[in-house]
Amino acid sequence: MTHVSIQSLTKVYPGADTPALDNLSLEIATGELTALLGPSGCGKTTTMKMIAGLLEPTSGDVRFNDRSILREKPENRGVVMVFQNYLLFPYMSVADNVGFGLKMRKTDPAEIKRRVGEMLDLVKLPDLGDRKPSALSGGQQQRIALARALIVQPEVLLLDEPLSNLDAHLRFEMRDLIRSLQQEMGITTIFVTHDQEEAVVLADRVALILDGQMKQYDAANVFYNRPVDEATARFFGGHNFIAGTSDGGTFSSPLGRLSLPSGATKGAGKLTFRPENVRIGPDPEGDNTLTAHLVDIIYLGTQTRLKLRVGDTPVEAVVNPNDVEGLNLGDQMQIHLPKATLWVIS
Amino acid sequence: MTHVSIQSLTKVYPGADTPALDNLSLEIATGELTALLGPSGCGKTTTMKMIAGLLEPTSGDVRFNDRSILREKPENRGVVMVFQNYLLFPYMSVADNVGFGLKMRKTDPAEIKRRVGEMLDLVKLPDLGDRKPSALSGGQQQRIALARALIVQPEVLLLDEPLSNLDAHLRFEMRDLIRSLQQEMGITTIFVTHDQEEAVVLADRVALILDGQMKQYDAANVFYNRPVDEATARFFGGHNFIAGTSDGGTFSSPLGRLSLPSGATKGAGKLTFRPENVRIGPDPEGDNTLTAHLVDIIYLGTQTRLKLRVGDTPVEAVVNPNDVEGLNLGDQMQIHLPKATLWVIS
Amino acid sequence: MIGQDGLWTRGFRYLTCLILVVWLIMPLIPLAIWSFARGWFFPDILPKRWTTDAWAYAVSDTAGVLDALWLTIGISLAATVLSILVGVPAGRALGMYKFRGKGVVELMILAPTIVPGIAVVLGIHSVFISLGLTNTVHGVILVHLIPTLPYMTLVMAGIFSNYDPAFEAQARSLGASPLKTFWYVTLPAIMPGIIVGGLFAFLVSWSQYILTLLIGGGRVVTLPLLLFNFATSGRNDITGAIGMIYILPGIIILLLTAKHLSGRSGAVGGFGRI
Amino acid sequence: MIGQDGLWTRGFRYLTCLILVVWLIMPLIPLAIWSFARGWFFPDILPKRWTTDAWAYAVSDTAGVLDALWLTIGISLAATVLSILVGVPAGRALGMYKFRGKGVVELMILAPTIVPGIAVVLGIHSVFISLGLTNTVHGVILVHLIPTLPYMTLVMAGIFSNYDPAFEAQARSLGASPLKTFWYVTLPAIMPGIIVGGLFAFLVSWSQYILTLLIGGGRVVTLPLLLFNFATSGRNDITGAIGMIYILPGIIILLLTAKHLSGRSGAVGGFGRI
Repeated sequence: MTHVSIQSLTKVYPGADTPALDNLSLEIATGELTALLGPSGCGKTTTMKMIAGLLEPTSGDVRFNDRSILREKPENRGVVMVFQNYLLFPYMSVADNVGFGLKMRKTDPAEIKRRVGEMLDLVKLPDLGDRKPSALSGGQQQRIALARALIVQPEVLLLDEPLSNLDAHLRFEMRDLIRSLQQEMGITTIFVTHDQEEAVVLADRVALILDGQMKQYDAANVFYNRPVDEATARFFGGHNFIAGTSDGGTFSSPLGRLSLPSGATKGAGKLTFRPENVRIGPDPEGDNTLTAHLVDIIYLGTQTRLKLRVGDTPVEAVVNPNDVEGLNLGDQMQIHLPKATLWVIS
Repeated sequence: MTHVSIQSLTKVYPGADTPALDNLSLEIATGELTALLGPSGCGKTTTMKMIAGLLEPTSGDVRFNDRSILREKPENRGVVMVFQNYLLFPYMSVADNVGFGLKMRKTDPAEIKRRVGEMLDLVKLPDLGDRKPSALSGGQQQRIALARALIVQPEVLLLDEPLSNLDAHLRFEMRDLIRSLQQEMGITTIFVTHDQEEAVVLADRVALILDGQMKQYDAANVFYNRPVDEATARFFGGHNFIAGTSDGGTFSSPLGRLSLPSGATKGAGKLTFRPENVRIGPDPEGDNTLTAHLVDIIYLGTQTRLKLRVGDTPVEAVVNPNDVEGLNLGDQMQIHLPKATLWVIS
Repeated sequence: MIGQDGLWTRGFRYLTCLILVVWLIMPLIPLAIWSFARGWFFPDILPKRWTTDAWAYAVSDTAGVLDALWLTIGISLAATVLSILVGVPAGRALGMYKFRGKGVVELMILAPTIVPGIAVVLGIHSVFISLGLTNTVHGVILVHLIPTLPYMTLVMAGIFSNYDPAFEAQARSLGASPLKTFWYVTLPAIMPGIIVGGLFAFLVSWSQYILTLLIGGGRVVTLPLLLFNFATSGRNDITGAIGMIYILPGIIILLLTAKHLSGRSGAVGGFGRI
Repeated sequence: MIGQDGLWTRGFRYLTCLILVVWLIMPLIPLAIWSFARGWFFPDILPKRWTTDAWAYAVSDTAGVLDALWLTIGISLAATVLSILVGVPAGRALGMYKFRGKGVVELMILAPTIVPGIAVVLGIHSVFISLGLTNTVHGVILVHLIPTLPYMTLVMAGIFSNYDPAFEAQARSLGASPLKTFWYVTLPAIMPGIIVGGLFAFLVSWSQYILTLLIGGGRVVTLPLLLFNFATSGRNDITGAIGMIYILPGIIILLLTAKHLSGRSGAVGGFGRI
């Protein structure tokens, strides 16, 4: 049961001009599963290593339950890190790998054997204890790496891109396994990833880090519907940004006057809406109907991406292929932007 | 202007029990862009190499405009293959790479220079002629590899996974470039890929090869809406297969009686519909409304995957996240399956 | 590439391999025959009479072969152990870290493998005189380090350049102290390199002739010196017997390491890296 | 790993590197001093008087140093060219293809690098007598192939194991004949390996002492033989001068290949592979 507090954490590598991580502050509640999301080189792995004790911060603090851990050696922090490439010790059996942490803690061999057996059951690989890691598939290796980390019941678990080496099918299996074990054991868990889908699928809360600075820290779906700025929205695949003025109820722009949901920001700003939320046909509520020209159709199999033009303003939409059968380039069509899906960035 | 005819092409590697490619026949019309799609090891690269003359078939024939080319040496076939890893000659400049094919044909150096310049313009890299390939980005390297292949004006162009090494942004650029050049020059083009999206996005027609045998050869969207069998549908991400009986107009199954579009297969079979085509709410046409229980919600960011249960039958749906806000596990809900999106596999 | 590498081209390549093997294994056969021959003269294919006299002499006290054997083993073992002690940390620094002047250091380490040993030993001779190391076993061991140390260092640099230190970070993160991390994680990972590199360092020391002769001043008589003496005195039979004893460790080590070598364990990978 | 590899551990590793360098470069300095010294005796740090007499003698006709130099260059060049001609196709077969018995072939090729040369040459001596190759330059060149051939083959096997034959397929597909493919695609790709492997093969041949002495029977006097004669006759000054000439190609080649070596071009990669 560990609350993790990251306070103004900064890392400047020797000889570097700009900090790899600039003044990151983050509160992670007990038992929560948090993603550090950002493009490669944004400082997220640096953060992980500082928490694990593999790298010393330039300034700032990391506190577990209000106790600073920066002076503790890596082996005494109660933090276990699972690396992206699993790093199973190749010359030990799977069981010896899983039991490694307990052996280092001088646990009784019979006790180690029992708990390794339990752990292998938990990750659903009960019969593989005698194998060598090289005889396992990628998905199995990752589950063993997870078992090896969880067996020591760490206060904080760190995962480096936990789903990125797995194919689509295994991703969901692994996601379910990580979530269930982490919740069962109540371990505060932080993982880093560059893949917004990985973050969204796995995490309770997501911290987006761009250029060494935290942009937004929120539940996953908020990033899609209420991004703090354009860079954040673009990182999550946003395409439509229309400059104009909001009076709180309507938004005036080259698209005309559009009704906003209640509570919208007032003043000059940018209207944004997700391509997936652009609907074909007139608005049943009557307000936000637009007339668009079809500029390009990109057929993607399960989805179709439409490049539209409303007056001179480009608008992108993603729709079900069946909804646009028979449409041709240059066609004029009605679209609507459901009021609830609009968002104004100030 | 070359019509490619692949006739009962078979390859058994020495010492192998099963053929790597079993009796493949395929007619590719002049100037068409065809994808050979299949999982790794399905025999698609074997096919490419046999067309290019880098591998000898065990039996069968490859004919260009009704002339067998199997006895021609690779350099005389009029086929150019672009490999997946581009294979630019590292110790030659970009211009020398592009001009390599002409040099081998003893073209006049001034003429080579002129045509290399034209070709670099065409792939929109006019200023890179003096660089070494290692100084180029992945996307640039691929465009140079394409230029090097097209400059000799081959009868047939072979591409090995042309989009797979590119990130999402470059894929669309490259797709547009390949399509426009290939159509302009009227070169019959065949590419192989294991990625259904790559096949669908780029090809006029797709040949799906599973276990060394061709399953279906059709325009891309047909694979989604009218797959020939369950394996084909699953390869394209299909999840819903419900056994029952069709009388041509309705399908009787554990889901009840559902209206079929006209022309549906009769008799015992499997009803299939894509997860993306399952809609929330009652059917406006009235026929195909079902009552479902929500078993699991997987939030994927831009889409939400629902695991439903209609009676005892599991059904998967993929919907817009905004459409299912407020729904909880165990809720009962109405869904409908639009008649036009149903398909019966005999 | 089957279309291109025709049967003829492939055949030619295999033929060159065959020539190579014949060329390299052939010399060892007459040596074995000689050791059992009583007179064997051109143009006979095989000796007319066979005997074990040469072997009896070789293992007798008079010949001094056994003394030389134990001395050679001792010197080679000492040189090997010293090479491992210096070569492992030096190889780690070279293989894993980038530092200013690394290129120069690498060049210096390569030097003795390129500059002929005879030139090197002439220079070191006067230094050893002033240190009182000439004509002693200690001096011979030290001078043997000139060829063995670079070898061991290069092998270990190769091992460490393929070694992922994240394994050590992982062990620390799982609760291992630095010492336990070395024992349970680092050592098993580099052990194949230490074994194969050590065996080869042993052989390199075992093969030294000129270094031993010049620094030992004829007082430190190792097996190759004894062998050379018999060879130049024309006693082909005894030369054959001593020769067989002399090549024995090489053959044993070759067979022992064959698995590692053909398994491409990278244990001999030092030269590949620097 | 900064948390783990503390300053002390790092420092220790750099120290071992430093020891190594001093150990290896030190021997060459007295050699250079001697060649200019007129009398230089313990415990003087430097000679009392300087002279170029030794150099004048070394380049004079009487000494035979220049004759030996040209002979050595000729023998080493011939051994190098022959090694390249056999080593390139053999290396391609070993590096690129799997075939039955490959492991055995690799073992055989490694043998002469492990079995001491002195044992090998004793065996081959009788074969060469019957072929009339003893005491001839041809015989010396052939026997030098025993150490150079495996070296060249291993280097080329390393090159070819990293070589993607798909480049050749690509060239064929673009309209190149097999001959043009070799010339424009294969040769440029393996050229660094041929150059570096060839330079090293040259040096290996250049350093041979025992093989030359026993097969040449004292009639083929190469530079190392001459050097050894002067060294054992106590003429330290002339030994110094000849020694400087003798190590010159090694130094030149070391500097020439330094870029390749520290660029990890894999040119010396043969040992890493097999």
